[in-house]
Amino acid sequence: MTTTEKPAALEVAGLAKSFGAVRAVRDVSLAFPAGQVTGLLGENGAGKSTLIRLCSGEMRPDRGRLTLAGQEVSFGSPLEAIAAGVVVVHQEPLLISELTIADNLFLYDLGERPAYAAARRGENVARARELLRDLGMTDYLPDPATLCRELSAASRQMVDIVRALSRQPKVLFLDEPNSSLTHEESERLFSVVRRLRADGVAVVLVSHRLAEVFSIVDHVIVLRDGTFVAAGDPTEIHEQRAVALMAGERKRAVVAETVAERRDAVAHARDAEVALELANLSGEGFADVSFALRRGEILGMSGLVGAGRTEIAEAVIGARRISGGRVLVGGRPARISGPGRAQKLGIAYVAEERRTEVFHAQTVGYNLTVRILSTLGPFGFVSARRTNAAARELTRRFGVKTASTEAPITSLSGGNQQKVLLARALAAKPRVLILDEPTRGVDVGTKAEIYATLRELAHTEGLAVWFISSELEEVVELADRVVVVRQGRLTLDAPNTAGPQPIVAAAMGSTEG
Amino acid sequence: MSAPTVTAPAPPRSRSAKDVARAVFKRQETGLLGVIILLGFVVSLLNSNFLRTDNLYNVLQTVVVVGVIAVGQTFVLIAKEIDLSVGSVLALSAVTAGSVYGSGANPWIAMLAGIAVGGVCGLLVGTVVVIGRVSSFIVTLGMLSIARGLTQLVTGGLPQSMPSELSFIGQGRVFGGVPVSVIIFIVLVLLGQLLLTRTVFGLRVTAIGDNDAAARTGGIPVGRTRILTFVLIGLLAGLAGIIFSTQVGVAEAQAGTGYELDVIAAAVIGGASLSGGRGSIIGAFLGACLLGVLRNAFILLALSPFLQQLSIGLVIVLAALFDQGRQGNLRHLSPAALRQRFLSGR
Amino acid sequence: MSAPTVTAPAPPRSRSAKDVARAVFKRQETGLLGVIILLGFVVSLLNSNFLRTDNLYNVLQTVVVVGVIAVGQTFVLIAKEIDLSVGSVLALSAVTAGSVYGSGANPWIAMLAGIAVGGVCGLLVGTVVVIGRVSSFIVTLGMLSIARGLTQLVTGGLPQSMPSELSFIGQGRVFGGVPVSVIIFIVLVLLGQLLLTRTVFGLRVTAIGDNDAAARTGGIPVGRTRILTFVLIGLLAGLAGIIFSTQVGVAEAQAGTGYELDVIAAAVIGGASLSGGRGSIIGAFLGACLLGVLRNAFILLALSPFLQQLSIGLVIVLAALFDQGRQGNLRHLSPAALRQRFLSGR
Amino acid sequence: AACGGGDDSKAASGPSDVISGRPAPTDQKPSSQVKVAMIGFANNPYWVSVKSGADYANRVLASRNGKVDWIVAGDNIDVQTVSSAIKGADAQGYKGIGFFIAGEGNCADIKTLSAKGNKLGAYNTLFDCVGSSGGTVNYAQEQYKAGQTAAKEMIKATGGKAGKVGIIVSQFTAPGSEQRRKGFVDGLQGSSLTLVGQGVEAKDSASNTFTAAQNYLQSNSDLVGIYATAGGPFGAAQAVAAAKKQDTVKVIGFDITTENIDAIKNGSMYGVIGQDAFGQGYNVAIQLYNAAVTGKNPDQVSQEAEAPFVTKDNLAQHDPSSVPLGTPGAS
Ligand SMILES: Nc1ncnc2c1ncn2[C@@H]1O[C@H](COP(=O)(O)OP(=O)(O)OP(=O)(O)O)[C@@H](O)[C@H]1O
Ligand SMILES: Nc1ncnc2c1ncn2[C@@H]1O[C@H](COP(=O)(O)OP(=O)(O)OP(=O)(O)O)[C@@H](O)[C@H]1O
Ligand SMILES: [Mg+2]
Ligand SMILES: [Mg+2]
Repeated sequence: MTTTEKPAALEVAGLAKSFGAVRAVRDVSLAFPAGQVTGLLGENGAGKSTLIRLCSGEMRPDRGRLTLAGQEVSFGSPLEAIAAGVVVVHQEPLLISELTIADNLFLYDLGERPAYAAARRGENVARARELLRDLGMTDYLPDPATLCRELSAASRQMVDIVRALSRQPKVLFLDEPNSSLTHEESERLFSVVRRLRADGVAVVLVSHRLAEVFSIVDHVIVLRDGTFVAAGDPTEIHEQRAVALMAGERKRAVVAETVAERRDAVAHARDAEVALELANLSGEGFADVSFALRRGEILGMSGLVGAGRTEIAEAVIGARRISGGRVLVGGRPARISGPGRAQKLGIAYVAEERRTEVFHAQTVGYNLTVRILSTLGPFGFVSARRTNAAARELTRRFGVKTASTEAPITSLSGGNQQKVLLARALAAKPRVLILDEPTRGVDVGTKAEIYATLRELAHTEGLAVWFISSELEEVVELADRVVVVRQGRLTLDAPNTAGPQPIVAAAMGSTEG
Repeated sequence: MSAPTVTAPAPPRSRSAKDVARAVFKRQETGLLGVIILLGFVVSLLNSNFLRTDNLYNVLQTVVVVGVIAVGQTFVLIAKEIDLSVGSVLALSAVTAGSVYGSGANPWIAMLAGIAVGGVCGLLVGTVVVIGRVSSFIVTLGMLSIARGLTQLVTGGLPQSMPSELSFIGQGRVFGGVPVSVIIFIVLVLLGQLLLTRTVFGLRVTAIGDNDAAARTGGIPVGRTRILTFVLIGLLAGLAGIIFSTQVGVAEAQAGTGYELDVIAAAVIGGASLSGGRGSIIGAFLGACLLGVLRNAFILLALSPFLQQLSIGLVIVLAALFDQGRQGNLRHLSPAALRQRFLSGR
Repeated sequence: MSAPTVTAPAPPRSRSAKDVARAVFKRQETGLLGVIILLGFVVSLLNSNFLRTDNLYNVLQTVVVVGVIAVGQTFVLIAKEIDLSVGSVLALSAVTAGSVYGSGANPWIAMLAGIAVGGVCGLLVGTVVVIGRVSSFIVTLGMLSIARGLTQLVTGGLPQSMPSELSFIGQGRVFGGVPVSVIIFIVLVLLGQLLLTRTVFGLRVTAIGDNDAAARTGGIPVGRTRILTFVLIGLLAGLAGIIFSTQVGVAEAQAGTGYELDVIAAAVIGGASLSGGRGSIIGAFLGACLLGVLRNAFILLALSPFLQQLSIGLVIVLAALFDQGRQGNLRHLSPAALRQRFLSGR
Repeated sequence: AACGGGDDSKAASGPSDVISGRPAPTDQKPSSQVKVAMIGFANNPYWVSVKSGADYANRVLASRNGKVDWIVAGDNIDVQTVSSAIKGADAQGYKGIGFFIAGEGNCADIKTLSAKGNKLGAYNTLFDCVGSSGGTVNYAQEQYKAGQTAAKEMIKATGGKAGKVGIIVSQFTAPGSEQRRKGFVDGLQGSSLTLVGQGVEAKDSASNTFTAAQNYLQSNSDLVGIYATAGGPFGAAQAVAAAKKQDTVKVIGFDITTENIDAIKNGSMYGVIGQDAFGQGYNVAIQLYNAAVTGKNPDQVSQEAEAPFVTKDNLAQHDPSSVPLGTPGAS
């Protein structure tokens, strides 16, 4: 690996961690230099968060050593790590909703002080005000006496960040801290990060917003599939190179293969009939959204996290209230009262998080057939034979790697679980497929397989696919046409022939008007 | 169509006999059956009366009432809900049947009225749970009181005679000594298992209990299914009330007091999970039988009933621990894990 | 660039008197106090004895036993657990104290032994819940049986005399008529509220119930806190057992049967949430008082005891619905939401 | 084997002479051992007396090739629990089965088992259906009459003053307790005493009785009496003593137990009505043995137990600690 002139604040050697069959981190050795901002890059599921957990005492590595400022350490708990100066801001803010901001800022006190001690809540509020003043972040949070349950997502993230900063870290991990922050808030955060850097803190930043990352980092580390790929300074590993390193080679090949095909597809889809149309649709979190989805077309919806894409999709399938506008299915206005009705109209939906979509205690077969139960037998009965046959057919058709359809779903790798979700949605033979973040946590190879399946279905069977993705490359690679959502409004609707620039611009709003 | 560009995965194979054997072995039901047989064997060594057919029928007959409701409770638990009101609903149904009959109605009409009252109680509970978004623990805790209060209001505290035309339900025997109520019970268990595993309704119940959000986006009518589950247990509690009261010929206002805990114990021992999504009707049947055999053993061996209560409590906890172990949730207690824990100085 | 998701947060300001008033108004406790006062007013119109101080003391005295345990149950519910075993633990503690005294020990030692037994039960429950990862519902359901069985084994089913030296706890009155048990209760409520809101332990309990993962990564000793919560309720159940048995001078084996549901009702009416994180000791106190006033009203107005049971059930459900409404979880029942629902053809 | 805490030795020792004034064992010798099961519960002192009666019968019958076992049915005192204990006893080959009758429902068991040739005896409450279902003996206090006696004594104790009386019952759904209440209510007709409501439930718990009595005392300044129909009446006496109203409020309860005797002695309780709990064990067991040996039921299936009213004045004849075990009228 590349060496840097700065001394390493935290070094890891031979670190490994598996979750059952998933090898999340495999034999990783690297160093985070003090007084520098390190960008820890990698695709979804590359193992970044797991690496951070291993470094911060939240998880025990299966193998490997940690060296903090030259001394070998082993953290039994996050508290020990924090005491040693290793602090994390999590991807999901870990807050106690029923306590105040001040209580949450000094949450570690609860673990450190004896159970019978007085809680000093009033004092904490005063300390919190002072802390926010010192950090220049007073304007970004409500009064510290406010309960966290009343905070917005961004404020919650901010509380987690302030809490980490208050611990005077020597090594600070920021795991996608800006995913729900505005650009302005990110800037404010970065100014604090710069101050920490000046104080000699090793800051490790994980983020998928590469432009923001490259505006601040001094050092870049790339992970792929749980392994260390490269490290260097940003002049050496610039943005394009980082993207290439993160993606690996297999995926490149697939991309190259499809660019040519797309032109035909786009031309072909132009005169196909409209399968789904949104006309001035408005609701909580979005307004005045209009676009049409044609048969055989793959529509990619891009935008920053929190732009309101999920809300739009949920409104279309009837899981959310619509306050204005219409949805037309096959050219006819449709009243979609709920997902069940949407299914009857031929619209299938796969929600964004795998964790919330899988039936954990059930078998693969159950998960595959749960949406088509009523077709598997007469009079509300479900024939075991037909269920089995359907499940086998689906595993075969979608290439789900499983020992049997009776295996528990949890025994499958993440990518295969994702395939099960896709197969389940397609089992009902929908005309429109809506996918929210279809490849989150999916490895590169599986991703390519999923892309190929979707293309095949769209281009040969005329399925209309609308997918939502936060990964720019995925949109660029897979979509025939792109729409971009910003602040709940559509800012771009164009064929996907111009590469990523217009999409980024529309998502960020920099070329607006 | 053909599989698109994917690498051909190994085709899922049919399960070999060995797989099936292993799967059967790992089931909660098998373990439970083993425990019951072992217990029965030990008891029969100590008291040869245990294995007499009429004693075995007796054991079954004593668990019918709890067992029939446990069938319903299993559905409710799988749907990640709970019903504490079953004991009171049982009594309300029984006295309703008794007093409808007392007011001159046909015995069968009286019976149907009683069962229907159970269904209505379930419908009310389910509606408040779904529409009012109140936890079913609270709603059924309320219903526990409400139904008991109504029972007492209906009867003025006095026992109601049940129609003698219906006494065959609780007391009749057919085929040379098999109690009718036991036959009803076993038929219900088989129907219940079928309903759970082989019908759209049963599989939907599993879905909403396993993952409510996914069931919702999957187009399953979550609210309706949940309400139906409560109606089901209500109807079964009502039927249990009829069986209970025809066993002794009178419907008493205090019937079924405290049964909720027995019913839940039977379902949980049988493998139903309080965190939803998992459960088995056959398991609940065996759970009820285990409780029945335990009680019978204490009587046959003339052991103290105090020990009985104590050991039933222990069985409940041990069954749950066993289940956790079977699901692999107790790996942190393996010697290796403990060694690591203590070596790391915590 | 402007914020895509959040509107700029309001600048931090100190809370005005109006805010404070609104916050107080929105609290569960205020609503509950209002209900109690209203009910008391109505009852006192119908029977002037209601407002006599000794009747009010009397009402308080009748709720002491349930109320003391409800203090502990609130902690347990806030920690997202439940304890069904309290009624049996109460009895076990009482008879232990009685029989330790009967075997010749000093009355105070006997009392401490009784309370300690409650603590040990809580310790066992907590340990199995934390180490065995079994839901507390099941573990305490088991303990409900185990403790009752032990109680009967200890006593052989017979009442144990309590030391007369301790009878002031249950029967004594000080300061011109205030029952000692009521003073103990009120002191415990105040201490409990302090413990919950003003100590590290209390905040830890809130944290683990609200977000177990956040508490864990925040360095809070989650397992230990959970176990301590069960020890706390065990000790309180033990103390309640002492109060209960010194009221009449004997510890009975069947004491406290069915109290678990009353205790949970008091805590939940007082605002404790079964989904953890939220609850109030003052609320539980008021919840217990509401149940007490209701029962007292039924006696004073000589209403049917059947109606009493019915209305307590209704009060539980209504309190939960009211709480859901207050938390804004019933917006789907607003006229606008319903209109959309029905217009969209469902 | 005996149940309930392994006090076999105590049961085996003690007097074994036939008690005069109670049914005597038949002289006919059975060819094989005749086993009698006595089914009861164990939640209050009443059971101690019933069990000591059954144990006494066991000692008496030991020399006559008879055996009496005491079986505790469980902890829920309800028809179902009793019923399954009866069936269990039948499965174990008991010829005679005596049981606490929890309700009319138990007559269904009497019918089926009598038809098979078993001898069944019920105690604690009198039900017409015991005889009509083929039962052998039904020995109990005539509870409605006991309620009337209590009313008569209450009127006497309050000296004809006008005032209110509170009633504390076991459960409105318990038939015995309910008959005692009805008898009392009817017995007060025409007197100057009036009732406070219909009564409250105390579920046989002294603590609940205490609380209920306290409520009565608080809310009715003109209270002159409390009538407790079931377990733990001394709880009411304690509430009266705590309020220092022994002189104006008279407590009448049931059962000659240690706690109640103490309360009578210290003046907080006016009196109790006995129900010959010892005889409910002894008489029933002996008569079941007789019927099993001779095949003949007693002339009278329904037998009324002696129910003396015990106050401070006649305590000496009824205090079990001062008379020989089994003396009629001392339990
Ligand atoms: N607790 C867990 N149990 C099982 N698998 C896990 C667990 N945590 C992570 N994984 C798996 O480990 C792999 C690495 O996950 P990790 O969260 O570290 O990725 P990441 O790089 O942080 O991705 P993202 O950019 O999406 O946050 C993934 O395949 C994930 O599914
Ligand atoms: N239940 C909720 N409570 C509070 N905030 C929410 C909730 N659901 C969504 N949000 C917030 O609303 C905004 C829009 O969320 P949404 O999930 O629709 O974004 P999105 O564009 O789909 O982004 P992505 O799918 O990339 O997460 C975000 O700021 C999100 O944090
Ligand atoms: Mg991550
Ligand atoms: Mg989203």
